[in-house]
Amino acid sequence: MSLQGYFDYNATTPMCQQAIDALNGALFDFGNPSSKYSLANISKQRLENARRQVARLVGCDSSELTFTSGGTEANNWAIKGTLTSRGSIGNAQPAHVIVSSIEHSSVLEIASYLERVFGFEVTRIKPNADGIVSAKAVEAVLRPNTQLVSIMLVNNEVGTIQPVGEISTLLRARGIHFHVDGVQAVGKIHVNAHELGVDTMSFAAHKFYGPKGVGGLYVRQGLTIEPLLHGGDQEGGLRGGTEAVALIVAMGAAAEAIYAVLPELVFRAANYRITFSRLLIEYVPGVSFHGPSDPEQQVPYTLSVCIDGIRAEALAAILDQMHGIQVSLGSACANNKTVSLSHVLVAMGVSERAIKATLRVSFGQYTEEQDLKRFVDAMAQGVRSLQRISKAVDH
Amino acid sequence: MSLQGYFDYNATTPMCQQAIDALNGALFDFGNPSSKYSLANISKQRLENARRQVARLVGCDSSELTFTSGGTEANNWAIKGTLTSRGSIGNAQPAHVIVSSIEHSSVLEIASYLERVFGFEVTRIKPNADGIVSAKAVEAVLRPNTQLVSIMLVNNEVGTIQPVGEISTLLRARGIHFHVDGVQAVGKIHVNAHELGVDTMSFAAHKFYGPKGVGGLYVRQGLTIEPLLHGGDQEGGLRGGTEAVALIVAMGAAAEAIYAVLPELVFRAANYRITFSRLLIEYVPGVSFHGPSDPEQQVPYTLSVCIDGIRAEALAAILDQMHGIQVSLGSACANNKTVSLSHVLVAMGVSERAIKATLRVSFGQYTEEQDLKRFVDAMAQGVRSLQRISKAVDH
Amino acid sequence: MPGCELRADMFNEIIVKNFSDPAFASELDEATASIEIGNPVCGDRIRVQLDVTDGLIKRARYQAWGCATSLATGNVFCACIDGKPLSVVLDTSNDDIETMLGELEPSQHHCLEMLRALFQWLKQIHAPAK
Amino acid sequence: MPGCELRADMFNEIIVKNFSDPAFASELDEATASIEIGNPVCGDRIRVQLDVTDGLIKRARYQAWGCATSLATGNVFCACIDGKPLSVVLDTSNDDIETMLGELEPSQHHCLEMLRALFQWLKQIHAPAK
Ligand SMILES: Cc1ncc(COP(=O)(O)O)c(C=O)c1O
Ligand SMILES: Cc1ncc(COP(=O)(O)O)c(C=O)c1O
Ligand code: FES
Ligand code: FES
Repeated sequence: MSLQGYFDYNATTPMCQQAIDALNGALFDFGNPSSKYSLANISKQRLENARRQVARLVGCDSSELTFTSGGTEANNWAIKGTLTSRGSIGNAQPAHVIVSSIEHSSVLEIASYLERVFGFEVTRIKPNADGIVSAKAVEAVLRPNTQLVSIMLVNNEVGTIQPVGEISTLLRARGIHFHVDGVQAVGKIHVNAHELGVDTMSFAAHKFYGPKGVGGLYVRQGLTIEPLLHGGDQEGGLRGGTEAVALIVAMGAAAEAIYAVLPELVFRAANYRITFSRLLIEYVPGVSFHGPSDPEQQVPYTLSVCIDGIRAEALAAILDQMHGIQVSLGSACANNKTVSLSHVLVAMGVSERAIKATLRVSFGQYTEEQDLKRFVDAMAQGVRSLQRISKAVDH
Repeated sequence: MSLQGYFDYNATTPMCQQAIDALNGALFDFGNPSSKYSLANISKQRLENARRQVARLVGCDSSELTFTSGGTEANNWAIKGTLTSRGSIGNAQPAHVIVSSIEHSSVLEIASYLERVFGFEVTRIKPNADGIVSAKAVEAVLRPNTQLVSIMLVNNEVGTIQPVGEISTLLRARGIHFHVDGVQAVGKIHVNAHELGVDTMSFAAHKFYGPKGVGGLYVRQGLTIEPLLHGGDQEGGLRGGTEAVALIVAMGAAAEAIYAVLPELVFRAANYRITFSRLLIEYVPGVSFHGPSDPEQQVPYTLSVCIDGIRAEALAAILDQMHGIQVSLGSACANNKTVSLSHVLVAMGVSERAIKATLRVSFGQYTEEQDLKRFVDAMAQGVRSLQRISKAVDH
Repeated sequence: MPGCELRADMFNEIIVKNFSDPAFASELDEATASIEIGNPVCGDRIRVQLDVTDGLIKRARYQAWGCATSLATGNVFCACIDGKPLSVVLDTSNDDIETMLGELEPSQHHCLEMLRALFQWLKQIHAPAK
Repeated sequence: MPGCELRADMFNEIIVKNFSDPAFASELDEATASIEIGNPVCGDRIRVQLDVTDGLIKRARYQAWGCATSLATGNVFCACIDGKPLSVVLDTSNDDIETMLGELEPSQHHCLEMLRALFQWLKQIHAPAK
């Protein structure tokens, strides 16, 4: 599969060679890491080595990491596990939970589940027009029974970086658990769990050139949370189930590899973003961008591009079918009854018309400068063709 | 890693070549199966193909299968999800749940969690001396508020096959959910979910020569259960999280491969069991076996071997260190305060002395007849050596 | 699917061919009949212009704003009727119409309604012509 | 770990060497001193026999029933004292005793108690000999 048209790195990334090699190397030592004969020791040591590699990327101690099947499991575990350990789940007195309204579906659906099944009070904080949820905004909605706040470090659709450090400080002082969905941050920008001061933080390998189906949760030293997967004594009794050794080992290799090049990658991506947005503005009429005005508040990999008057869904189809280019969308056909609009853009106050005209472009370590040019050419061509088809209809 | 000394197939199995090849083949098509551009379609089709392959092995329709990160997740999901959907979790009126006392830790720990966090009533049924839990025994402990029963199809320590079909009939008539832990059965003996008539059944790929970290849950057509991993719309909205494509594809290949040879494998294993127990009785003094008297009630792969007067833990260490042979144990050193004894053997009424003298031997598709002989020789030698060391001490 | 990045649908070959190379996506200077229909939910719009003379659809052209499937729908419709006698076109069975766009994903199904509406409209043109 | 298959511990090299080739695992026909100790929880037992003449431990032999680590413990103890003057052996520091079995897993730690008890016992033999 060619990567030159791949502009959906926020959805998932290809595995790096180091991860592929590590995965292959781990397939043959099949001993169950929980077994105690010498043969199983190899698997156990590989796991611990991977834990050290990932810990470096997350900015924490190995002992603070637990492996999971990905970001979604980590989010589910952190939130449900914490609320169970705190006695809020299984309690007649419902507690209060705060999330941002631009969280990933895994967090939003957990929040709905808590409401629906356990009668939790849930506050969903809207971001400002830049897509930022400030510590002030969080402070304003705290209640005496607030038990947990969950705010993502980086948003997957517009790339905004949330002021997680400030929110930590606020919540730590009040003894409220702070969970951070770090899936779009870990392995993409500099992250240090200790510096951020969060209680729990999730991540997923497939966002940083590791395999799909593995990730983990950082749990601050001294905290214990109720397992989500009750079972054996794997992962220090925190997460039952025979470990996905090969995937974990590959995630470790990916973590090590990306850690080594991260500053360089971020630097290059920041330049790409500038080049890319310039080219778009130059060649594609009616282009604008959603997201913060301050580029420091946004990861350099993500651009939420709006092309006025264009139905982005059709443009994406043209890019895919005629140019082999992959992007994702702010809106999609759903069915006859509802339009499906990005909840993130809606929360940021973007109009339906603009959301329907929005593409998310995300790039990564295999994106080359010439790919950006090719992309902009294809886009300009696609837009012209759509304009030609639609010029006589109202829209 | 050599397989001739591997006698712990119940713990995990090496991947078969077909699974390794499939996994490697799937690594490069990295598209996120939930994406909708043509490139992602490959991943999506691979998933559906794997689902068909696994459905054949489980004896169900593809649409009844959901992929998970393994047996533990499937057990957690089936039990917690069902009790949530039925309104028993999140309800002031606690319901009643029945499990056997010889379930895998994942099921037992879920049961304890239900008790501890939600005040559920839990009945743990003891098996008879053969390790069997009869439908009668289940019927005897039903209560008006019984919502769910969880009984394993095959026990991992002694290999007993439970009368799951009969229990199904009993429970179906009463509208009680019947979950079956099928982890030691699927891919090892003939299993047909429809014939068994169960509501949910879990399985794990690493028990049938697939990779670790992937498995699934059969959910009978028409049933819906609350997700455990709330999130995106993957797996029909039942299980969020980017799919572990490579692992799932490898599991599919493993399922297809084992399905093709399963009758032959079962037949050969049954012969092995006869040969093996004869050899043991002939060459190792004081040998006896735990488990049902009727060999039909036990999978042919598992032997729970007791050698009177021997501390099995020391024997296992000798087998491992001096002969490269791996087995697992009925008892292990724990700490200064408690001895750690197999809960399965305890439930079957085996004495502490006998449990400490018990090894679990399990074989599989790569076991050859000569490996059995070598094993028995090593065991006879080890037993002699231990007897020499201990003959002057009381025990 | 709240919270997921939203994505374009997967397209069958008919749809791909018709939106990526929409031969009939232009305007007629002089049209004898013209219609613009739309789907109020998704906002998609298709305008079709015909040049019908002596019961013959000499030319059919369309313009559209909408998803890739609705762009394809306009082209499929025009391709089906362009150059054909109105009487022949009016014989198009409902079954033919249903399968004209190929197999659709659930979210694409409502494009069929626009196609049905366009065929329905042909009947109305025909009627006064009699 | 309820419900898991139980497994032997992982062993360090010292333990492996000493239980797989226990040179001192035999009996003395004539012993000047003998002790049998055990751990009541796990049931492990070690019996040691000594032949002590003129303050020299001419021979030390053991028998044991128990886990691999306790079999090794008996051998490590005998190897350490066999052929040595009692006075030298009695100088063994607590630190030396603690590290004599190498690094242990938590579940193996209680074997150290048996080792300590054996060294403790040597002092008692010594005392009456004075
Ligand atoms: C009977 C049984 N149930 C469940 C499991 C758990 O499966 P996994 O380790 O894949 O989560 C196992 C194996 O470990 C098992 O033997
Ligand atoms: C912000 C965010 N959180 C969570 C997830 C879920 O991760 P996974 O798909 O690995 O479960 C994703 C990606 O899909 C994400 O972008
Ligand atoms: S989205 Fe409604 S017709 Fe295309
Ligand atoms: S198990 Fe107690 S000393 Fe070995």
